[in-house]
Amino acid sequence: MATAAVTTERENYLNAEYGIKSWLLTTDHKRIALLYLISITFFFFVGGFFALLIRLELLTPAGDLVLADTYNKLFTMHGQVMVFFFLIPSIPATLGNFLVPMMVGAKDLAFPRINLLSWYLYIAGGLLMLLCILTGGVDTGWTFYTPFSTGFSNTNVTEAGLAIFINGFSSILTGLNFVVTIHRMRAPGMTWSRMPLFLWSTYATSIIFLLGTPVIAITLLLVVMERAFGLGIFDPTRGGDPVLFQHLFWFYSHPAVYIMILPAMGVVSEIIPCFSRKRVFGYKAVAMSSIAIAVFGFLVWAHHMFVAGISLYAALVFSILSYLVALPSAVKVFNWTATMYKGSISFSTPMLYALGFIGLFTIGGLTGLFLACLGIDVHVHDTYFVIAHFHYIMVGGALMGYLGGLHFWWPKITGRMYPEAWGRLSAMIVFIGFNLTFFPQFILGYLGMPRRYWQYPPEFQVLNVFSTAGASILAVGYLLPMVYLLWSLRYGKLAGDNPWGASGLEWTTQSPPTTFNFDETPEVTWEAYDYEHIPLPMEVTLER
Amino acid sequence: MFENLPLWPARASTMAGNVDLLYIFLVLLSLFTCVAIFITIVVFVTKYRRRLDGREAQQIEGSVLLEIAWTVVPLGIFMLIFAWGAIIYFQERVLPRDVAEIYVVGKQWMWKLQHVEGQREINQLHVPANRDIKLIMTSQDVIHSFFVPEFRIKQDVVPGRYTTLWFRATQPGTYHLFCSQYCGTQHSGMVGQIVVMEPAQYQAWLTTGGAFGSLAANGASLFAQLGCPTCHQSEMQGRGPILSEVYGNPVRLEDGQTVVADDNYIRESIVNPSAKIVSGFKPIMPVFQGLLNEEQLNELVAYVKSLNPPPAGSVNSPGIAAAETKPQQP
Amino acid sequence: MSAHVISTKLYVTIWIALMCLTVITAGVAFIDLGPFNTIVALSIATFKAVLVVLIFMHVKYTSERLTKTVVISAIFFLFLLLGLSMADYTTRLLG
Amino acid sequence: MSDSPLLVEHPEHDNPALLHHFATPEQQRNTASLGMWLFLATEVMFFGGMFCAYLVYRYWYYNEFAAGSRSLDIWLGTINTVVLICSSLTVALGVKAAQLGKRKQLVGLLLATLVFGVAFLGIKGIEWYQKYEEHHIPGHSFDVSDIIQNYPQIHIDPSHSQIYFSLYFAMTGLHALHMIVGIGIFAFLTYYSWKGKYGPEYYTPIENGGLYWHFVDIIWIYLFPLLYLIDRKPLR
Ligand code: HEA
Ligand code: HEA
Ligand code: HEC
Ligand code: CUA
Ligand SMILES: [Cu+2]
Repeated sequence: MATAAVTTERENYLNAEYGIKSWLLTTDHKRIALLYLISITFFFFVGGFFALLIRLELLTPAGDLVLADTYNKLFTMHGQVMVFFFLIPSIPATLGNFLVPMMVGAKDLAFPRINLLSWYLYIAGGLLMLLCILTGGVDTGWTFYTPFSTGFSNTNVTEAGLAIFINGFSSILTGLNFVVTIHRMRAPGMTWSRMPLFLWSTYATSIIFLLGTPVIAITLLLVVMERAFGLGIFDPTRGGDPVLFQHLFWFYSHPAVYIMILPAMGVVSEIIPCFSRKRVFGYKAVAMSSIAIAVFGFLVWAHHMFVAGISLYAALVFSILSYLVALPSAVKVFNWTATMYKGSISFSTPMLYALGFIGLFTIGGLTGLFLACLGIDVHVHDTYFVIAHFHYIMVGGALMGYLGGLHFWWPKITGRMYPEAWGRLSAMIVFIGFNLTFFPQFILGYLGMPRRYWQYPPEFQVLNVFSTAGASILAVGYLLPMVYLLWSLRYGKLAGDNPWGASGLEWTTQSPPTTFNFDETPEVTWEAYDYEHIPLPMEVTLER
Repeated sequence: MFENLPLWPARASTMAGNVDLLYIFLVLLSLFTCVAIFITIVVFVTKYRRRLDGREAQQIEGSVLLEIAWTVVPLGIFMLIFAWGAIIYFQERVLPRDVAEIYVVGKQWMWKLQHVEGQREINQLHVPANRDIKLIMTSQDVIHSFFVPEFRIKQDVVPGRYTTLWFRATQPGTYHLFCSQYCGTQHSGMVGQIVVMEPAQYQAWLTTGGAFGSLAANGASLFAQLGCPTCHQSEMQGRGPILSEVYGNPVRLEDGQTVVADDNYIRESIVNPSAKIVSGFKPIMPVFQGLLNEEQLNELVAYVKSLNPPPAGSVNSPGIAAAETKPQQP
Repeated sequence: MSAHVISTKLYVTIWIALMCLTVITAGVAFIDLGPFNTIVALSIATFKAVLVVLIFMHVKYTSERLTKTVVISAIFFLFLLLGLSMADYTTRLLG
Repeated sequence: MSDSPLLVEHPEHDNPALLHHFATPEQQRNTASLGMWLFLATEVMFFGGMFCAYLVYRYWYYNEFAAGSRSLDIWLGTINTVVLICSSLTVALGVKAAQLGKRKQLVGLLLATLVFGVAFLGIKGIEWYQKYEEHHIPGHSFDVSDIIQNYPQIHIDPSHSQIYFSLYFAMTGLHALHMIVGIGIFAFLTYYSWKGKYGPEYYTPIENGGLYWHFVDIIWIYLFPLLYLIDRKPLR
C-alpha cells in the first residue's frame, strides 16, 4: 500500500523490496508490525461493529432489534474479538514489534522467523474465529463459564476455544521474542537503567504472556475435550467443579488485563516526557512499578469470583491482594503528573491522548477499587458497573494509549505526518463520546442492571439512551483517524527523522528506517529522556 | 427529568444502608482523588504550557520521599477500604442464628422457590418483613445468580451443591429479582419479584397458597417411598446411622476427620454417600444422584433436618416467627 | 562463557542414581507409611528432577544467573497457581 | 556477565551459521538458549493447569484416585520411567559428543535416544490398550465395576473414578504428544548430525533439543508418582 509513490524517497524498509511475497515472507520486524497493524485494525472494526449492534439493541428496554440468542452471540463475540484479537495483541504486536529492536539498538528481534510465525498463528486463530462467527457464532460470554460452555451451549464453542488457543501461542512467541531481545540484543551502553520505559512495560507484559497464556491454553483445551469426550472435570453432575474452571480462567485472564494496560502505560511514559520536554519523574519507580504490576497481577484472580461460591477466607485473601496490585498503578499516575511539573508542555495529538489516558484510567482504576472491596462487589458484580469499570480502563485507557502511540510514532513508521488539526479534533471526539457512553453505565450498574441482558426493566432506559448516543459519537471518533491516517500516507507532509525532538534510539534513525534499522550499531552514552540535550525542531517550537 | 434518575436503588434490607454508606464513602474518596489529580494536571499544563519566550523545561530527577509518601498513603487508605468491605462481607456471609429457611432452585430460565410450609412459587418470592431469611440455593443445570438490588445481595447458584444467602427485608414492597450470571438464551428473562409483606399479611398469604403439605412432610413420604428406612431406622438396628440427631451436629468420619452436618453435608450424603463415610459404617448406601430432582432433594434434606429441630426458642419457619415478631420501624 | 564439558563419568553416575531412585520410589510405595507415602514419593521425584536440571541440563555449570532465575520463577508461578487455588478448596468447609 | 551483551563488535561475518542480526556466535548461542529456557517455563505453566485440576480432585476424591492408581500397571510404569531416564542419558552424552565434535558418536547417541523414545510410546500404547480393554477410558463404555469389586474396603464412585481416568489420559496424552514432537525434532537432529552440520562451533540445536527432551523427562518423573503410586500399600 505505502510502496506506491515513494520511488524518490531514500531507501527504507518499505521500498527495500516489492511484491506481496516480500511482505508475506518478510522477517523484518517493522514489516511484521505493519502486517499486524492491518489485521488488528480489521478485528477492531469487527468488534466495534458488534458493539454498535449491542448498543442499538439496548436503546429500548424490549428485546426488539435482534433475537435473544443473537444478542448473546453479539456480546460474546464482541468480548472475544476485542480482547483476544484486538486489545491483547494491539500495542505489543504493532508498536512493540516495530519499536523494541529499535529502542534497544538492534537490527531485528532475536528470532525474526519466529516473529513471522507469531503473525501467522495470529492469522490462523483469527481466521478460525471469523469462521466461527460466520458459521453461527458463540454464545458463552467471553468468559466461557462451565457448565454452560461444556454441556449446554450448542454453538461453536469448540471453534472459538481453538481459535483462542492458537492465538495464545502467537502471544507466547511474541512475549518470548521480546524478553530474549531485551536481555540479549541491547546495544553497547544500553544498560537496564537507560532503557526507555516502554521497554520496561513491554518486558513486564511479556512476563505475563509467558507465564499466564499457557494456562488459558490448557484450560480451553480441557473445555474442548470436555465437550468432545465428556471428561467430567468441570461437570457437576459427574463430581467435577465448575468453579475450578473459573479459577483457571481468571488465573490467566486477570493478568491478561495487565497485558492490555501495561503497554499503554509504556506508551504514555514515552509521550509525556516528550511533550513536556522533561525526563520522567522517578524513572526507577515507574520502571519497577511495571514489573510489580506484572508479578502482583498473578495474585488476585479470584476477585472475579467473590460471589461464585469460593470460601470466605479465600475471598478475604484475594481482596486484600487486589489492593496491593493497585499500588504500582497509583505510583505511575502520580509520577506522570509530577513529570509535567515545570515542563514545557505542548498539546499535540499524542499528548492529548496521553492526558485522556491518565484521566480515564484513573477513573477506571478507582472503580476497580470499588470492585475489589468485598462489600460493594457483592452488589455490583455482574452489573453494568463492571462493564463501565473495564471499558474505562480498556477503551478509555488502553485504546487511548494505543491511538496516542500510533500518532506519536506514525512519522517514524510511515515517514509522514498526520494532519495535526484532525488529530486533535478526533482525540476530543473520542474523549467526549467515551464518557457519554460509559459514565451512565456506572449509575446503571449501581441501580442494579445486570450485564448480558438482552431486555431490561424500563426504568433503566434513560441512561441506556445516553450510552447509545455516546457510542455513535465514539464511532465517529474512531473512523476519523482511520480516514486521515490513510490519507496521510500519500498526502501527509514528509516527517523529518525526529519531528518531535524526542529521545530514544528509534528517533536517531531515518524515517522510515532502513531494513536493518541502524547503519552501525549505536553506542549509548546518555540516560533515557535526556531532553536537556535534544534540540527541539523549529516547527514544533512554533506549533506549541 | 432528574428526579426520575436515582443514584441507587431503594434500600429495602438491613444490609442496604451499610453497603450504601461504604459506597458513598468510596464515591467521595474517588471524587476527591480525581479532582485533586485533574486539577493538578490542569494547573501544570496551563502554567507550564510551551511558550514562545524560549523558556526551557526544568529537569527534575524525582524524589524518594515523594515516592514513599504516595505509596504509603494510598496503602493506608486501601487497607481501610478493604477492612470496611470485609466487615460487610462477613455480615453477608455469616448467617444469623435464628433464620427462616426457603429453598431456591434455579433452572434455565426460572426461579423455583419452596417454602418450608409447602408453598411453591415460580419467579416470585413472598417473604415477611423484619425476619431473617436464609435461602438455600442450588441449580438444576448451569450456574445462575440470585440478585436482589434493593437488598444489595447476590450469590451464584451452583449446580451440584448448596450455596446460601441471607437477608432481612425492612420495607414491604415489591422488588426486582434478577438472574445475574449469564445462563443462556433467556438469561435476561430469568427475572422475578420479591414481595415483602407485613408479617400478618404474610401469615394470611401462607394460608391461601395451594397447600402441598410442608416440605418436611413431603420429604417424609419420599423417604419412605425410596426405601430409606430399610437402613435408617429410628433404633440402632439398621445398617445406616440414626438420622434423628445428625443435622447441626459434628459427625465423626471413617477417616478420622470431623465435620459439622450442615445442609451441604446432608445433601452430599444423599447424592453421593461415598464422599464422607460416617465412622463405624460401611459404604453401602446407594447413590441417589440422578434419581432425584432438585426439589425432591430439598424435601429430603428438609425432612432430615426436621428430625433434629433446633433448640427451643428458635423457630425455623418464617410463618410462625413472623406472626410473633412485632413489625419494627425501618 | 565457553561451554563446560561434563565428564562421562559424572553423567553415568547421575544416571545410576536416577535408576536407583526410580526403583526405590516404586518399592517404597508398597510399604505403608501413612501420609508419608506421598511425601516420600514427591521428595524423590523432586530430587530426581533437580539432578536432571542441574547436571543433564547443565544449570549447575552455567555462568548465567538468568537461566537459574527462569527456572526458579517458573516453579514459583506454578506454586502460586496451585497454592492460591488450594487456599480456596481447603477452606471452603470453614465458611 | 557484562551489562550489555554487545560490547565487542565482530565485523567479520564469515561464519555461515551466524545470523545477520547477531554480532557474535556467542551472542547467538546465548540468545537461543535463553529462548529455549523461557519456552520451557511456559511449558511448566501449560502442564500446571492440569496439575492444578489434579490436585483439587485428588484432594476431593482420594479414594477413587487411590483405586485408580492401583489399576495402572506399575511394572510398565516403572519400565517406562527407566526407559526415559536412559534416553535422557543418551541425550546428555549426545550433547557432549557434539561439543567435542565426535560425529559418529553423536549420531549413534541420537539414534539410541530415538529408539528409547519410540519404546516409551510403544509401552504407553500397550498401557492405553489395556485401559481400553478394561473399559477404563472415559466415555460411554466407561465401566469401573472391576475396580469396585477389587476393593470392597473403600467406596468408589464411578463418576469420580472417571475424573481420575480423564486426568490420567489428559496428562499422559499431553505428555505423549510432547514425546512425539520430541521424536520429530530428534529425527531432524539425527539427520543433520549425520550430514555433519553440528560441531564444536555450532551445536545449539542439539543443546536446545536436549533441553526440551530433559524437560519432557522431568514431567514424567512427576507423572509417575502422581498417577501410579498414589496408593500401593497393602490393603487392610
Ligand atoms: C485493562 C484492563 C483492566 C485493568 C487494568 C483493571 C484493573 C483493575 N481491576 Fe478490573 N476488570 C477488567 C479489566 C481491567 N481491570 C475486566 C475486563 C473485568 C471484567 C471481566 C468480566 O467479568 O467480563 C474486570 C473486573 C474486575 C473485578 C471483578 C468485578 C466483578 O466481576 O465483580 C475487580 C474486582 O476486584 C476488578 C478490580 C480491578 C483493580 C483493583 C484494578 C487495579 O489494577 C486498578 C489500579 C488503578 C488505580 C487504583 C487508579 C490509579 C490510582 C490512583 C490515582 C491512586 C490514588 C487513589 C487513592 C488514594 C484512593 N476488576
Ligand atoms: C478491548 C476491549 C473492548 C473494547 C475496545 C470495547 C468497546 C466497546 N464496547 Fe465492549 N466489551 C468488552 C470489551 C471491549 N469493548 C468485553 C470483554 C465485554 C464483555 C463481553 C461479555 O460479557 O462476555 C464487553 C461488553 C460490552 C457491553 C455489555 C454487553 C452486555 O453485557 O450485555 C457493552 C454495552 O454497551 C459494550 C459496549 C462497547 C462499546 C460501545 C464500545 C466502543 O468503544 C466501540 C467503539 C468502536 C466502534 C463503534 C467501531 C466503529 C466502527 C464502525 C462504525 C464500522 C463498523 C462497520 C463495519 C465493520 C463494516 N461492550
Ligand atoms: C442400603 C442402605 C441405605 C439406604 C437404602 C439409605 N442409606 Fe443413608 N446411609 C447408609 C449408611 C450405611 C450410611 C453411613 C455411611 C455413609 O455415610 O455413607 C448412611 C448415611 C446417611 C446420611 C448421613 C448420616 C450421618 O450420620 O451423617 C444421610 C443424611 C442419609 N444416609 C440419608 C439417606 C436417605 C435420605 C436415604 C433414602 C433416599 C438413604 N439414606 C438410604 C445406608 C443407607
Ligand atoms: Cu439464570 Cu442467568
Ligand atoms: Cu481482575
